[in-house]
Amino acid sequence: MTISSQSSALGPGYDGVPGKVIRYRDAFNSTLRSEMELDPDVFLIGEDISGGFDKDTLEPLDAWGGPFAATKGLIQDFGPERIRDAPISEAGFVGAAIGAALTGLRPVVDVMYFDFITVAYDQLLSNAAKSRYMFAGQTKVPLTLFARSGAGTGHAAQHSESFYSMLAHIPGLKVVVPSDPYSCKGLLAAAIRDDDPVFVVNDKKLINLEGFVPDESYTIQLGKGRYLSRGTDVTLIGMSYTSVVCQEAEKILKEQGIDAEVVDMLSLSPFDEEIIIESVKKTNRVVIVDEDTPRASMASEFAAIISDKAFDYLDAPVKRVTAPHTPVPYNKNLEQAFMPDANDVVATVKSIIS
Amino acid sequence: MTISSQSSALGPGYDGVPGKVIRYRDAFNSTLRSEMELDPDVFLIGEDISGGFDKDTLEPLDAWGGPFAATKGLIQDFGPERIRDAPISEAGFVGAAIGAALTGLRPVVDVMYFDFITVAYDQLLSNAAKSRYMFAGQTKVPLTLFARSGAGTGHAAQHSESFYSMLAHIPGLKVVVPSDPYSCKGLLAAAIRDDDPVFVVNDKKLINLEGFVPDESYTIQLGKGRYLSRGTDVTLIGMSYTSVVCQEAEKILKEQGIDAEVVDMLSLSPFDEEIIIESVKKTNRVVIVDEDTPRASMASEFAAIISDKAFDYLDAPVKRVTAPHTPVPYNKNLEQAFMPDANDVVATVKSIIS
Amino acid sequence: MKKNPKSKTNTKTSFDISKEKLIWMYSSMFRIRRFEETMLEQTFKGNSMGVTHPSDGQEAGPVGICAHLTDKDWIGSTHRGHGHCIAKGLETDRMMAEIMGRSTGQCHGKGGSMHIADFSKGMLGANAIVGASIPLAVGAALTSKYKNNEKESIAVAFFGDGATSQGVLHESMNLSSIWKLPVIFACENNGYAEATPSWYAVSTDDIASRAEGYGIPGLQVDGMDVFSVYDAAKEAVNRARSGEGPTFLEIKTYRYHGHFHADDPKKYRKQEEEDYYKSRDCLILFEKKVVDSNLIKTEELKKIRDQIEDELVRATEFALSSPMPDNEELYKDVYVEYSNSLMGLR
Amino acid sequence: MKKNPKSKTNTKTSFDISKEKLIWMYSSMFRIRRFEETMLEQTFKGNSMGVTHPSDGQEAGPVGICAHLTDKDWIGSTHRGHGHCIAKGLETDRMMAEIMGRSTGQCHGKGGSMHIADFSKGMLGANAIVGASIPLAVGAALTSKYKNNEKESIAVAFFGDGATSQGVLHESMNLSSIWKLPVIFACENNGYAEATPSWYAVSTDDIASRAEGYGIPGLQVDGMDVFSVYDAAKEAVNRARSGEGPTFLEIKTYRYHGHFHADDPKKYRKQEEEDYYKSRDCLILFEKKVVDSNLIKTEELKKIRDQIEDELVRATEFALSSPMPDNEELYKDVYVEYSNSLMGLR
Ligand SMILES: Cc1ncc(C[n+]2csc(CCOP(=O)(O)OP(=O)(O)O)c2C)c(N)n1
Ligand SMILES: Cc1ncc(C[n+]2csc(CCOP(=O)(O)OP(=O)(O)O)c2C)c(N)n1
Ligand SMILES: [Mg+2]
Ligand SMILES: [Mg+2]
Repeated sequence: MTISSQSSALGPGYDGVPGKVIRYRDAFNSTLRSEMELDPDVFLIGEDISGGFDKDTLEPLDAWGGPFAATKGLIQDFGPERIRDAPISEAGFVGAAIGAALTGLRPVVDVMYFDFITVAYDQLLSNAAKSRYMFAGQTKVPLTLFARSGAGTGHAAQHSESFYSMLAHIPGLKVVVPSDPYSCKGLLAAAIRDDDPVFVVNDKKLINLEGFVPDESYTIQLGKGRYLSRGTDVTLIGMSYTSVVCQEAEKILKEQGIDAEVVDMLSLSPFDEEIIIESVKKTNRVVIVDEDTPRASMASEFAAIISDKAFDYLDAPVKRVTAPHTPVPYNKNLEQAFMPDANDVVATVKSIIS
Repeated sequence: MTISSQSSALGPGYDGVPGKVIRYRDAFNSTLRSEMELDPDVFLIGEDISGGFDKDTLEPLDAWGGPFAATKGLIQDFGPERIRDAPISEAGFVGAAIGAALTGLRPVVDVMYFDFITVAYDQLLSNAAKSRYMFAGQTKVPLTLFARSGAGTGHAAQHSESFYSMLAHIPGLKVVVPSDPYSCKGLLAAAIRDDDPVFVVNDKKLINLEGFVPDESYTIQLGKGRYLSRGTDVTLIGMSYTSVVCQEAEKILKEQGIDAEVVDMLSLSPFDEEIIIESVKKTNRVVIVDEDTPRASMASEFAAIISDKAFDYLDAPVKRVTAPHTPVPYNKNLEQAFMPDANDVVATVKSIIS
Repeated sequence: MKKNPKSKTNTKTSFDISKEKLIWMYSSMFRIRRFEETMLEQTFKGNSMGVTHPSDGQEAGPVGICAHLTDKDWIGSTHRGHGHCIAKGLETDRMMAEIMGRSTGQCHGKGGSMHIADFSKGMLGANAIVGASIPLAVGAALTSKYKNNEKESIAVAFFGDGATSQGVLHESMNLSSIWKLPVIFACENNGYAEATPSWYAVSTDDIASRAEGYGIPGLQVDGMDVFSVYDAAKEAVNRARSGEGPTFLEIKTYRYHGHFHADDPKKYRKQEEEDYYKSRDCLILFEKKVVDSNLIKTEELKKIRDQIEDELVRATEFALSSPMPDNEELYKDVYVEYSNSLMGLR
Repeated sequence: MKKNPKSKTNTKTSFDISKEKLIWMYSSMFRIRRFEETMLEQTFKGNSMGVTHPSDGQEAGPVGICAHLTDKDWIGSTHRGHGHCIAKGLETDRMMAEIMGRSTGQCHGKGGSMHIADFSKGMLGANAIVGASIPLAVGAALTSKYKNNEKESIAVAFFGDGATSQGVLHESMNLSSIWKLPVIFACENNGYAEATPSWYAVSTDDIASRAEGYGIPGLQVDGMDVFSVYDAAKEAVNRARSGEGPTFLEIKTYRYHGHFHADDPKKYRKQEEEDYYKSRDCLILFEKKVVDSNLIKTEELKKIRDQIEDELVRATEFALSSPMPDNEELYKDVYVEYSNSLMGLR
């Protein structure tokens, strides 16, 4: 089943599809499991994705089960060849995963914190993203990577990045940013089944979010956004956790008589140009909300696309609400101030609706 | 002397300033030399920046003098402690340079081809750019890095990158993109004297470009752009080599009766918001020209800034002329097609001037 | 230069250490121990703002090494950095305040537990990217060599067994070996990287021996015995100060707590292993040796402990009563100089 | 598993090689030699579109190793990759066409000299980032192990002495050692990385010995003598195919030309060094051995050479007369599937 991403607002009882309300983390874990059951070439590499071995029996212990228990319980069913615990060698094992992808497997790499991908950046950019092009389509790189992004948990400057913009900048790489359990399941499955390298960004603030998830297997088409609410006064564009922020803002705005339309991008590369243009053509106003820092960001990209292709429909300046151009601070208050929140969005909307 | 970057179009005889016409590469080399003479804490690290040692005498040979001879001849005057040839360990020696900067020196690192900075990406992003912030201003990172960017020399996908957008995305890092010998000298000197980490991007296509350079020492303020020509019909925004492309396009447009204003950004982080806004307020039309790939790029950023802060002055969609979202191909024709040229710019200008 | 020396295990134990230094060593180890315990208490009370990695059990490593250093020497540290900080002379009140995110913290509350630094004390900063601080220490050593200042200023890179799998360590060893830099590679092998045992992740039983392949002498030392560390470090420090280049120390040690405050190590470690190391606790071994040798009296040690207990009570109070940083701190110190006003977009 | 074996130097020379294989070895070495020379000629005529790195002088390494491989085995290569390609069975016409940027090239002219690949031949691609292809070979070995296919498919990572300074090599050695992967680390030590001599950049006189620190047996072999390489490779290949894990081969060799086509090596190498290696040229050594041992006659060798000369004339003609790629190639193969139309912005 491919659920069209246009049919948004999936909730309990949606269309009579059987399913249940589960946490984002559980949707992630069970999707990994079902994709591994489906295809014997799918396997995982990462640090402590099982976690620990008994010194005497050499048996894996699953003491860790991956950060935020993303991979917990998989080792029991798939064993250490398919749940491959790795030393702290991001460049080495991302490179090895690319090599495995080039030679017929479908590796899924847990990069742990999003920030750590910088250690393997050359492998990602020079090998994963370019191999197919340089070799003129002789090969493909069916590699999936995932990592936890975002501020808000007191992990400070080196464990709180949201720099998915840099990844979306790279030709040859795809980037998805699920925002709830439903999209987490559909996008992760799509990423693993896709024949190109795909980076799945999981914001830490979403990990315990609950939502309705259909029982049956489905994928969400990469590159498609969705409407989270319909409105006529202003378009709010969210991605990853800021889609939640946009929904909060939409509620506050509604109380104040402003009817906002919320677009959840879901994919950053490729991205859904049509949905943005369609919405802005209707609302004539737009605020893009992003936790990534602003310079040369996806917020900039969407603003640029809109100011080119929906120019004639714009009634107000194109606005971005983003993190400031700073690293992430440790202190809770500063960290809160770093992240864009619903109040920031509301204030910005009001500045362009007189 | 600080020459205001606003006073553009420096040419022979400018204001009676003594100087001469030299190549970009010579401006680069002589500026390195004079900055090293000025400050004994300035030193260089890089692969083959001297190049070769005599096995018997252990003396450096300067057989290479850096890629494109950027550092040729420096070893004779400054010796191997200040012209430090490095093994192929980008992460290691960029990290060591950061450590040296944190402890009182002013290292200048030759990264060789721009593409190779990905190998040291974590050191750049997690250490160079964040140390001052994480440690609340206890320290500074007076580090300069430089590298050769750009397509056009048949170096293919892994030696032709222009992804300066990704660097400009990083808070804590500064990025400059000189476009001629004059700006090369002024920006390199400013970068070396600056107390923050600065990446100096040298497009390979500029390396033999000739231009007037004043004899005396000067710096160009980081974050300031300049006008390369004045006009009223449309603003062309260039950076690095595309500033040359914009000037070519301006000439063609002039012949066709269109009066283009060319803004050369010179710095990408920080960047000169004022000059862009000022120009667009006057011309009401803008085309941004960039050899970097388009997604989440500095071209996107400028478009976003303009569509926010100069919105009321825009008479046409904000246009970008960039490289396609592809790696760089090897074949000459394809490589030419990859790079934005004056004809692309002219065609785009005409599409927004009816 | 002999490029491939052999690694060896340090066995001799020295006692020609001044009483003052002995007291400093004991105080420092006990201070680290109690700092970590207090910090954990505060973390569980919800007073720390983020994740913390306690280093209790590993005190002898940093203390045995830093005993040879002054404020002009540099150290690079890790996510598990409190012990390095204290051994390098940082003050516990400002450290505690940092962990609680206060404006009086070492980094105004902007860094947190994983980014405590004090440049005035030669502490280059804890670092939350595994392996990433190693080349920084190499760079500090480069500064020293550049200034012909090796006698006065050397550098120590602290890192764990897990970090030995990071390529940047190897690049750093090669660089410092060919450039003969005054740097010490101090590998604190506590047997685990998160839950991953080093016997699984590290392809050798003798990490120090890897250094040989880089022309660097390697020494394995008993990291529960501060004297064993002290002696090996002395040799390494002497080599560095006299311009003979880098040394690699593998310090066999153990962390008493989990990987981070909320981790239960029982899930992946055997009780007998923990018991073994605890029976060889660095404080116990130290006390036994100095008391048996009549160098320090039991009562003196008790007095030191009491003083440190007091210090930590005051440090905790200091931290708890300190104000939060101003909101402007968010925008400060991104750059030394940044002319452009647009730091944010709201 | 014994974790720290000793490296040794290969000395024995085997002659139990079939005549067919001997002819293949000679043909391959001569083909590489003449390919590089022809390629350089064409480059100087302006027919190559970019930078090229000739590997003549180094032929014995790739040939001695690939003699043990089939199309199901994988190799990873470098900027200096033509020799690896030819030894792995790639066709010289499509290689030449690639270097000339033609649509008939191995990669449709999109890759060029530094990115020639042929997945049907088990050639994972030349790679222009020093060290970057090493983990790719490890990954190919992982695939093989994953599929329980070590007997049929192993991987070889070719890289230079300069690449040994890249951290990713060390990560790759550690990974493949703990995972016991069927991979061979083939270090072609030609003494230089660009102009930098390995005695300056590499902190050991015995690169193979570094592998010991990773629990990997290391062998140093005479890279001018294809039989020396052949024998060592045999051992390494056997280890890999029988599931015993990685081996490290340090192949002492020499490149006859400069680092790239326009580089003059006389600026940083001594004539006597060049003379020495040329006196031990792999073709001369081979000819002497097989002729002295009466295995192949001089005339037979001459005939082989003539055939290859012809082949290269035809390859060059093929390349020169092949069309340039269509402009659409610019936008092709960025992704297997990419629904979004907007690949560019013009
Ligand atoms: C590049 C990187 N990868 C992974 C992590 C997550 N991580 C933090 S600490 C740690 C284990 C480190 O082990 P070790 O070096 O032995 O130090 P220890 O925790 O034992 O002191 C890991 C995997 C990280 N912080 N950085
Ligand atoms: C990461 C990276 N750094 C630097 C370079 C530039 N470069 C290309 S080849 C080379 C020397 C490589 O030496 P070696 O590994 O010995 O191989 P050889 O050229 O001798 O075959 C260098 C420095 C590069 N391509 N990639
Ligand atoms: Mg450890
Ligand atoms: Mg070499």
